[in-house]
Amino acid sequence: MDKTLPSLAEAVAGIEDGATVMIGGFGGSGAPIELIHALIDRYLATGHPKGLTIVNNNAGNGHVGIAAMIEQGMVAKMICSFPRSADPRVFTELYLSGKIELELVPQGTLAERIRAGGAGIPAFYTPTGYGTELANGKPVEEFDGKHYIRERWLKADVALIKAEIGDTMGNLTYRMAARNFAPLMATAAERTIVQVTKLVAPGGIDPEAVITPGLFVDGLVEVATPAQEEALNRAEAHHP
Amino acid sequence: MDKTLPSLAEAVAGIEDGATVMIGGFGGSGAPIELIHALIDRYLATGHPKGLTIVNNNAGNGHVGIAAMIEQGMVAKMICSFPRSADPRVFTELYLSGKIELELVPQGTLAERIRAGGAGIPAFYTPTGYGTELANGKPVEEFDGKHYIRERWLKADVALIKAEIGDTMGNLTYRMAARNFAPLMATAAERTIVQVTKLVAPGGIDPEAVITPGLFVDGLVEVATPAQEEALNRAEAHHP
Amino acid sequence: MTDQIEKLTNAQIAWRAAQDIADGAYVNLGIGFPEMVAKFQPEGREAVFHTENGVLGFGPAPAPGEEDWDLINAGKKAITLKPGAAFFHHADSFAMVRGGHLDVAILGAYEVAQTGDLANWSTGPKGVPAVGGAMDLVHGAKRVAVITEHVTKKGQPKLVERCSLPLTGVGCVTRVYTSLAVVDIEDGRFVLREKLAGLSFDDLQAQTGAELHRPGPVADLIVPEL
Amino acid sequence: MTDQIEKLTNAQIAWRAAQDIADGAYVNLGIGFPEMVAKFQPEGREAVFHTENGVLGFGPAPAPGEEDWDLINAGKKAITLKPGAAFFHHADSFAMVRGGHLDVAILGAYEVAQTGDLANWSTGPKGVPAVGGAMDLVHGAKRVAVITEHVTKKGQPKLVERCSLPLTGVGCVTRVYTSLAVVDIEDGRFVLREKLAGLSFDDLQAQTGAELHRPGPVADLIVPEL
Repeated sequence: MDKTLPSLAEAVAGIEDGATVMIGGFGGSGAPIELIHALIDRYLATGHPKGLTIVNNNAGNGHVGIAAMIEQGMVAKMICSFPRSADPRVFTELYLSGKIELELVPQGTLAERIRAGGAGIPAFYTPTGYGTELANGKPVEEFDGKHYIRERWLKADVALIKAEIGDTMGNLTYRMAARNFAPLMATAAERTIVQVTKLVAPGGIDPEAVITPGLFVDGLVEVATPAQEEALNRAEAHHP
Repeated sequence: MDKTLPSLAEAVAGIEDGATVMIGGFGGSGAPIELIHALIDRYLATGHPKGLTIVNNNAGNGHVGIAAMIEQGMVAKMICSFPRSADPRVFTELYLSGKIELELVPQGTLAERIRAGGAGIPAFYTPTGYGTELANGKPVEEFDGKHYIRERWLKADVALIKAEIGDTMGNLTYRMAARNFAPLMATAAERTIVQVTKLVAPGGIDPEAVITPGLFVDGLVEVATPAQEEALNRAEAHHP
Repeated sequence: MTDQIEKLTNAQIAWRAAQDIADGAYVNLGIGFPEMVAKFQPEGREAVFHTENGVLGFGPAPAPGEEDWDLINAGKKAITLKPGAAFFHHADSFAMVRGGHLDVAILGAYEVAQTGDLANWSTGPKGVPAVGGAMDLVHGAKRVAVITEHVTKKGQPKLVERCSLPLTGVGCVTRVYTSLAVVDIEDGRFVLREKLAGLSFDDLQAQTGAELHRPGPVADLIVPEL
Repeated sequence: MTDQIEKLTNAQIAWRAAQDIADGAYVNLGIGFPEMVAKFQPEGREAVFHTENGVLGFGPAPAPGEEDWDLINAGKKAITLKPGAAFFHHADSFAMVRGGHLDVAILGAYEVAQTGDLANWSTGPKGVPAVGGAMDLVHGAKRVAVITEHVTKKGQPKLVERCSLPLTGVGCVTRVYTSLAVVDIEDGRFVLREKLAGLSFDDLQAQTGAELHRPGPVADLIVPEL
């Protein structure tokens, strides 16, 4: 079993118009910049995929990564907890002019909805958001004298994530706080595509150290020296 | 911050009559034999704690560990998925004579209920058990055309678990399949007590390798050469 | 009738089930008889086996005396690891199951109904009930298959219109490998795909507790020499 | 009135809040102003800081130029690790929060109501709404405290009978550290614990949007030299 893909272009080839795409990362940590930019390049060359729903904690920063996707017009909707950043102009302008949709989800609920999607749990109750406007329309239930709202799972067609070490079977480790949403998104997408900084043979990762077991991964591509979104933004980079 | 405890006896000192106690392990792997036997010794010396509810995947094997707790009469109720083993006589006899209560929970639901208890999720929906007698009395809901039942979280007063390496702040690693329920139980108990095979100073565990972060752990005691329940049973051991 | 023809042995049933497992498939084999399926992976194919207690990518039992009792499967038998294995806790393990991330689960059965209902965990109110992971696994794989004798030791059909024993799951089984036949479950009916060459359809139907349908050709069940 | 007496600086408010954090406590500090509390841990006490994006046990910012942007806090600022730190994913991180495993969460506020309701995420329908982890954190700690100016820049009370801004959570705050006072929330009312020595109760009450109760003694708020 070898899940490696020959190129970034092949890695993002199957993503269709209108797809829901989960993208790992919290701010710049864990953002799979090379996969995102390959997808933008494909869109610029072919006009597809467009009308995407993107799931990420944020809504892009500067003019690279998710911000660049939004800037190029590929994104119809963001599902996120915090659409602000050091430079959120790209999203902000489209949002205020009504050209992009926003589903705002509390961060812990976002994480738990994605986990639920991967774990076969269609709905769960949480205290988060009870009594707030983000609970509007959600069923409320009382357990042991306390109120909770019901939240639904969140799934995606594709997840694009960045990992540190991957073996060819798809087992993954992450690097520090770059882990964040990636292990969850890997479980909740129909197809999970990973850029790994180091690709190794099976057996190259201690079974105790595996964070994402290979069964959640569909394809890997090695990007040996990945860009860091935060560094790109500090250098005021643009893509393309 | 140093969470180490001076002895096994101190580790189990605070467990009260009628407490719900989660005990790690799946069969013999991960069973915290020394903690359990310390608790039995306390009971034999003082008559307490008694009337316990024990949460474990199984209901004991042979005459050591949980089976020995049951045999000594400390246990009022078992919450488990599979109360059978190579030698389940101790539980079986009490159960068939109505002297011990059993709450039978599907294994995945047991794990998820414990996780929910630790994660502040009071209830969740699962397909597991729908249409079976184990769903009796549980609310049923349809999501996207499929039926699910609602399950409640499960919490405990105390968790007794076994880990491989622990630092004095309570960060833990496990050994192979001995991990099983322990990381979940550590999150769902008011007080989590751990026997570790190797105790190290903070910094002695790679932050990437920590499975149970120390915030879930209340006390640790080093048992450098722990007994393996399976090996004890193969040697037909009894406790006491 | 069956007495005159040689039904498949358990090993042969397991062999037949193994032929339908693709290279690289993620597979859970129920404890007991289904574990045997792992022995018969076709040449050139390698499945990745999952066990509920938190191991993916395990291999056969170690040599006697080499057991490490922290490395066991859901049946509490000692196992070994293959390269690319991973450990995880029970909630993550059942997230794999319940989340539909396994390609195939192969389970034993007391009864399978033409609706896909399965009864394999309880023979009724006597004794100590034990369910383990069975109720999760039936909702846990893209394909849930059963391997079983075609009839009970007393000759009663195990493929039935409606299960009489407590259910493990509703409408979950899609294929049954028996000692006499391979039967799919489609739209609430049993569809016969393969049967032993020496067994007539009528004889097979007589040993089956619900109607067997034949919308397409029925192949001969291969009887491997093992 | 306040203009005549010197109110606490942000640093002094943060210092006061830090005095109530026990040695070994697990603490989440909201992004922005609350992060400052970490600087004022009393001698001999060490809290363990949690950040939503999956780090427990982090330390202060690295020296400029030493940042690793894979090692950041929820405010996307570079951090360092202390011995005994741990990484985990976002669901595990919020299991710690929602599961009540943190001892203290300290958050900022636009408004706090005498019922413990908090408004700190939205100033209304204008602009781009952003909530982050605030709604989780208010349900996430054994003790949820707020640090804030006592009044807005325009002089409006921030401690009110009822929040006028969109809520972050209902009945969640138990203590408020302001630039003028320390106020507990008990049984749906504000209970004054400490106030600046030079400030009369009536002056404080005049700057507070709901009744301040005094069931016990009111101590002088310490004004530390920082």
